[in-house]
Amino acid sequence: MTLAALLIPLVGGVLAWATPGRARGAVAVLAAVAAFVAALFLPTAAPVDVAWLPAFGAGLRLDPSGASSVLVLAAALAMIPTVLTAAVRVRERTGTFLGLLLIMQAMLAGLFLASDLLAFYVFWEAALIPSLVLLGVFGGERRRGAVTKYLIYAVSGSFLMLVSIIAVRVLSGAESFAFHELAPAARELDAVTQGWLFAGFAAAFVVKLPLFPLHSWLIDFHRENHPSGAADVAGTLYKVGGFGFFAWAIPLLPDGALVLQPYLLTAAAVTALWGALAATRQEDLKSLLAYASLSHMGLIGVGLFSLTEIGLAGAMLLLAAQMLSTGGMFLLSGMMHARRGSFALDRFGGLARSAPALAAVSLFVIFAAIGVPGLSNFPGEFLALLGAAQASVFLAAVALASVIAAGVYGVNLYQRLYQGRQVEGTHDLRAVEVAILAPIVAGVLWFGLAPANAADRIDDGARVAVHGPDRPVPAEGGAASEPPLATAGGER
Amino acid sequence: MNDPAAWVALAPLLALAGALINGLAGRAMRAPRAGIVATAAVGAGFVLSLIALLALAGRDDRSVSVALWPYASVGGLDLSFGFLIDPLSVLMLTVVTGVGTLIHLFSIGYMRGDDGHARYFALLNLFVAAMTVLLLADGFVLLFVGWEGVGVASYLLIGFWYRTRANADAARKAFVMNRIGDAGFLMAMFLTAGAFGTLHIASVNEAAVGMAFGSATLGAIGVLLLIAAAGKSAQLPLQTWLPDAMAGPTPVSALIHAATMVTAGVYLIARTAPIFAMTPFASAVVAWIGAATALVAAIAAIAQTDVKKVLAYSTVSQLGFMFVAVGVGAYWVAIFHVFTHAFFKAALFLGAGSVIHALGGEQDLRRMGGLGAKMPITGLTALIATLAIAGVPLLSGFFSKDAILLHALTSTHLDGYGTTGLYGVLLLVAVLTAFYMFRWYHRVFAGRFRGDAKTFAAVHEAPATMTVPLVVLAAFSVGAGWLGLPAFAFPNVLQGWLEPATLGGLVSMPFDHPALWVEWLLLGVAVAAAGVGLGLGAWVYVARDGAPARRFGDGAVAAFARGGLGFDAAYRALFVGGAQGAADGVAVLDRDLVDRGLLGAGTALGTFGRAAAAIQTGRVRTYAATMFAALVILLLLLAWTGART
Amino acid sequence: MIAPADIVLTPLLPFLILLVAASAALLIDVVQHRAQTGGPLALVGLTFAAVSYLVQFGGARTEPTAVFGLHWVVDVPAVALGLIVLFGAILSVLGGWTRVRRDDLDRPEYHPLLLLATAGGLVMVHAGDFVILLLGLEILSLSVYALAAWRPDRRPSQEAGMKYFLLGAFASAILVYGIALTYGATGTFDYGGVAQALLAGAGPLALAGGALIVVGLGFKVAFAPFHQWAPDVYTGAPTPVTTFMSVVVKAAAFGALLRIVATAWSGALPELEVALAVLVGATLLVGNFGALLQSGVKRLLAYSAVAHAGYLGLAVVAAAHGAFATEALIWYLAAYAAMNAGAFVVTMHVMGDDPDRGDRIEAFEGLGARRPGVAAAMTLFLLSLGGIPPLAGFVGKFLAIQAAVRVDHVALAVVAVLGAVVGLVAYLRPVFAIWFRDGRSSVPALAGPVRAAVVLAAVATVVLGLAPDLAYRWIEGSGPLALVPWTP
Amino acid sequence: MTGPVPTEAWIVLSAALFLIGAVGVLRRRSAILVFLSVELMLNAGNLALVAFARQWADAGLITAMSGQTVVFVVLAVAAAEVAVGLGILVAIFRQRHSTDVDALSEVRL
Repeated sequence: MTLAALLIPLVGGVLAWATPGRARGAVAVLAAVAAFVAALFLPTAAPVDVAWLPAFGAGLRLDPSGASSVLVLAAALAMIPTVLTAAVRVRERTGTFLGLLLIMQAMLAGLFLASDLLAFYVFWEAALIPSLVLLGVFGGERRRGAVTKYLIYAVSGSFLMLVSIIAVRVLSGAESFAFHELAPAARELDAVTQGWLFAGFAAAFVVKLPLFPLHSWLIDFHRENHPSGAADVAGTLYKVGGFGFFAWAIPLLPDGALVLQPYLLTAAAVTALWGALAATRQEDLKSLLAYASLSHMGLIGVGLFSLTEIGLAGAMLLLAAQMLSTGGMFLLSGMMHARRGSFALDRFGGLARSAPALAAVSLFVIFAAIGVPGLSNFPGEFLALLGAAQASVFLAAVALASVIAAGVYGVNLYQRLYQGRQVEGTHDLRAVEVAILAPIVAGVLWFGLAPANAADRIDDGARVAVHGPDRPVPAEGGAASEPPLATAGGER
Repeated sequence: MNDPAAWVALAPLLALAGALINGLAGRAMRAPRAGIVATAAVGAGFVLSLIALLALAGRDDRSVSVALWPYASVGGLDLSFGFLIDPLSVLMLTVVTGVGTLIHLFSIGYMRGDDGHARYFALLNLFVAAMTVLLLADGFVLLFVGWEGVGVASYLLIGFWYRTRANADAARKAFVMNRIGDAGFLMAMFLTAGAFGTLHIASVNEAAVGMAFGSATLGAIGVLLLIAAAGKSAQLPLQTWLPDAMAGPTPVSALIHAATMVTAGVYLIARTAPIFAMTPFASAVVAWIGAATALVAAIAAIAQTDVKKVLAYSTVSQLGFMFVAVGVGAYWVAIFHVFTHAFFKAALFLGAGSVIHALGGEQDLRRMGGLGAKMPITGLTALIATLAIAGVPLLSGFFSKDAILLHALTSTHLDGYGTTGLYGVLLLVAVLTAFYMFRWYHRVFAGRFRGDAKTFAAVHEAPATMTVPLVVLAAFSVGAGWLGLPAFAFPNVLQGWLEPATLGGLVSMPFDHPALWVEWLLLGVAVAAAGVGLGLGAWVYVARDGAPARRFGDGAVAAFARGGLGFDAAYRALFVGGAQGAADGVAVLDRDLVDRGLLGAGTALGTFGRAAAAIQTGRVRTYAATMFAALVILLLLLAWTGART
Repeated sequence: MIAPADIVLTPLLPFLILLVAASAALLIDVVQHRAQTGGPLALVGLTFAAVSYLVQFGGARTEPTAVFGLHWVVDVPAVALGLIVLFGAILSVLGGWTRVRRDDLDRPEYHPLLLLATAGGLVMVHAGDFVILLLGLEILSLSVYALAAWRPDRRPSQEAGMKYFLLGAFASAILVYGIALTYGATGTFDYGGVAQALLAGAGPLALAGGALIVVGLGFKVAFAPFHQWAPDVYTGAPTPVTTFMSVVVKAAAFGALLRIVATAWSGALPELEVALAVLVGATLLVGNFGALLQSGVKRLLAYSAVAHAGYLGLAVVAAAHGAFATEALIWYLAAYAAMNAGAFVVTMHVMGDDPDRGDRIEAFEGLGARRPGVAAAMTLFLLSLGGIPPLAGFVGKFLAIQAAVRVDHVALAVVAVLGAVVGLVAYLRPVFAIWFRDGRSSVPALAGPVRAAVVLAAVATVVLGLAPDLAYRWIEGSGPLALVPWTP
Repeated sequence: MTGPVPTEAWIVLSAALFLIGAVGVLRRRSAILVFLSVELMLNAGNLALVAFARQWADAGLITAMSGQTVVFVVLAVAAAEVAVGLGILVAIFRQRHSTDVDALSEVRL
């Protein structure tokens, strides 16, 4: 079943590519749904271990436990409406688009599930190609520049990571690239070495996260992508730098993380605020969403670099949740574009009158994106910032300020689109649009109201990240013997 | 669920169901039906609240916990959702659902003919759902869910008539101001979780009592909670959104921006009373913020010309009273004032709504007057509510306000933080309150009509769905105070009911107990304050027919007061401008510095590429020379390193 | 000093087969002029040579041996590199199948020269002695000089031949002098003896000789700053010849260099290893940056060849000390042969009929729409050259970097990956042209042999990436042989 | 002056020849003269080889003879280079009527 989560979209992608005519949309949607169903069974699935380069202890090792299954599931859920959107909205080379989306999903599943560092790297790079091609083939007029920028940013970081990946195994003397063998050995390295190795990983992850000031590819990426928004969702799902920190860099090199923590935490807090502030001043829907999503990445960053179990878990929860909320926003932006042929905010206004249902869903997703409790982003945002506050109250406050700015850009956006005098009427949600938005709404509610299931699984990973893989899982209620959080209040 | 008190846990669900029905199917429903569904949903909640109230009243163990579902449990921090049904939450619930039901009922008449009425009732129900969650939550996180939920509902209702830009702007302002408070709330939770390892309110309260008295951590948490409360309850310096919030439909103002949501800040502090009980510093900040707000808002209220804005500033001012009460440690008194205020302020707002309705949307006090004759029920209920808020003895506002004054003076919790000053300010505000409320009533209902005659001729009393709530609210404006009579001489039900719920028997708040004659004297002073205020009003508006006010009204001072004492202007200049400037700066920097800067680096790479290609001259001899030079350098280097070793 | 027992011809069989094939091709032309049987004959010869390798050494792990008094070494690296040389030659012959006819390259001596050059390459990878190395190098080089200038009517081709020849002769002279100095320092030419003498004590004479040898061979593998001939010659030479040069010459020269570093010097000349590291770093930067701005695909690939000399150099630098360096080099060369030859083969057929100027990137525009198969293959080759997983080039980079990291050359590894970023950008320009532009590319359907070459290269590129272990298992743990010199 | 000339002297002479040849390669524009310079360098190598061979023979090393043998190999290499090189040169001269190596600089960047 673990392999199925990877193979179903892969095969589905190839089939969708090869299928002629309108049937390919159906094939693609079917594959996406099947992949989602397969992802549902992941928590109980068995790990996979296929040799690849045994001389170097590298193999296709997939482990569906922990945070992996949550992220695969969230991505699979977000992919259903995305594929549907692409099937409806992409008129030329539809098969290519659908195929790329699904292949991308397969690579992401591999990336999340990998429990072998080299396999992780392979999927990491392999996922780059479809997103690059989606932008290159289906992008806007200035896509060449965007592609080049995206590529340079992405590979500069990830090639450096490759050096760290090799060095961490060579220096630690681990038997293989498998997490369970690599982590105990790597954690024994001295802090300076760990710091350098961590820097190598950080080079890739910070760019992909992205953190200020290495984020400018993200803005161009979204601005130039296909107006349906489907490719943007793929890009959103591929914002996996945080996952890299969570699943690899921090658990392997905790002392290295500690060395770089001050810089990374600062950068993350600045990113959160910077993105949110910039989002308040955008006149273009896609740019606004890009900056907003940058701000979310900053919040994920402060959670990660708090290096607390709560912060790390919150960061992953937010990463999973924003796949749905940010993805939903981009799909909605595509619907807006379908109505007006433009992303310029001044082309819109007062649409709540002629399209009340669209307005309601938009508001719902906007609120989810800006972290209104009860909706998807809140639990992760809350826990990430909570963790960050244990590391630095000041930086947590800086990042928290982004929550206020998020309120500004969120309601601004809604006001610009839906309130005020109606510029020009439009039609309300069509049936297919309802079908596209339904999974998003369901996912947003699920993550918002009952994140416990996901949080539990993510927490397992966070515990490993903070305490190391060999520490036994504490029994129920066993945590009472020690203070649960790193606390500042010793006054008790 | 065998416990009848626990049934009230269904109240949020009922309201949510109402919201969903109206939200999804409302457009298919005919005019009154959406309102009836919504009213029934809240009314059922009210019945459940009453049942819970009675069930708890009849026994000793007055605290029921209802576990809902595990929200998340991460890193040893358990964030399960659960409800706590205790005297404090139930009393508040009863007020919210009770007043809520009445206002829903009123809205059926008020919103008839508006094509968004289904949306209106859906949002109103959504608000009630969120508010009941807020009240029932046993943990900070669930409380925060309700907390932001009411903020969202409030945002949507303020901007209900979204086609007018000003309304949408007002809604946005309210939302952002609330978000600032929310950020404080979040930070308070972060510190709390860090200090105590839990966000379960009862556990936090218990743990707080175990900490050192006046500890810095508790002080910080307290101040942050105050920021949260100030945002929601429109206290300084976050008060400016509430007057603007009057852009929403008037029943909304009555329900959300007078009776219920804005008291959430008071509720929050009462709920976390032990934290404040352990830190006089934070309490003093609360109290003084409250006092300052009360004064500022009262002054602003005097100068308002909008029938609703007077009431809005009055609400801010009364909330300041409540903050003083929680600040000095008289938590039950604060809730008492919340309780009485809910009735008379709702009555006043609905009265205003009734008038606006009758005048076809007119809100300017300067074009009203003499309406009492045409609208006898509205006029009479408004009079009763006016007297109640002004502090006329035996009406509800008198008792609760007097209790606040008394406790402000006798608090020893705030020793060293100027309790006498607090008392003095509050007394002054009491005088001002009586004055501006007299002015308000007189300008609307007494004297002669100042608008055009045709409008006046069309004025008529509101339909029954609107007057019945008015009458009920007026009745409670009279009687609600009797639950909390001055304890030194009379039986006081409320104190015994609320005090265990707020302080939980963990700590007790110290107050001086002056001699009996002093207590009577203070009571007399309170009566006198109301008398002075009303008398002043009578002199200005009845005896001199408003002449002093007219002379004053055109001046700069009045304009300043009308503008909310310049807070808005200052914020626009300082923060809005500052934040926008910063955001503009960020947006520009992001493009020019970050983007172009890194692009520049990319261009530099291209230059390297050109350099690498430029050494290709194509000439054989150059290539040979390069090779030979490299060989010579290599040999020299080897000779050098060889010589060194 | 060769004992009769040492004269065993069977290990030389691949070499001999190539000689026979070359002679046969020449003779047939004497009998029947313009028979144009060179191509098929070359193919047969190369295939037989490969088969003779496989039959002799393909089964169990080859036991290292040496014949001719240690001068002809047979061990896993030698056989593997020999096979790579043959593989590259086969791809060149197949890939150039129609192009040599179209461009009138197919004169009677063309394929024999190709076979001779290949034979020279085999000599180089088997050489256990500086003199044999010199002989192999000259057999290889002299043939390639002639092939580079194979179109005397075309000025770029003339220029390429002359440049290559003059500079090559210059480099050979330097190499000869280096060998002479090494002989002066050690008294012997064979690697094992040199190693023994150097380990006993290495003086300035040995160091100077080593430096001259580094320069001489550095020229052949195109280490910066001895690389300058490469872009010009690659561009000017007929493309089938360029294909051959880029793969066969590179594999042979690196095989020789590896053996010298690993056995003859075997860590006794640490200063030279530092010098090599510096050269490798420079090569990585110059090659990748140089590729960035090229407008011709041939020239782009030429710079790419320089850059890949850098990655291969990582393994060479590590060869004296690190485990896995030999494997890395062999593996990388195999991957490189597939992807690079593939890229050149596609290029030579996409190029217009002006074979020396028709390689502009614009020629590829629209290829994706017209010939999706060819376009996909080209994309595969370019991405693999750029090091994108899970293709062969990625595994090669992984192994090379790993080898460098193991001997603590982390800084060099970082330079390598940063260079790879630049290189990837360069490779993607043709990729973008292929897929994202509507264009004029008008490529006729590929002839069977050419298609076979492309498919062969593409399959190798993918399989070596997806299942590297298939090939790796075979070379795992192999190191070059350093036999004790024969003494009476 | 008795006894053989010491090896060092031969090596200095050969190095000088090598340098002269190298400078010739760098300085001469005519392909033929460049070529001759390369021959000079090769012969410098040969001189060194025989000098070293004698030195090792004096030292009693049995492999010393190989140094002298290799000289013949190098001579053969030089001859082959001449053959190929002149072939190319003639082909170019036929077209360009010049042997100026600096003229061979059309392919570049």
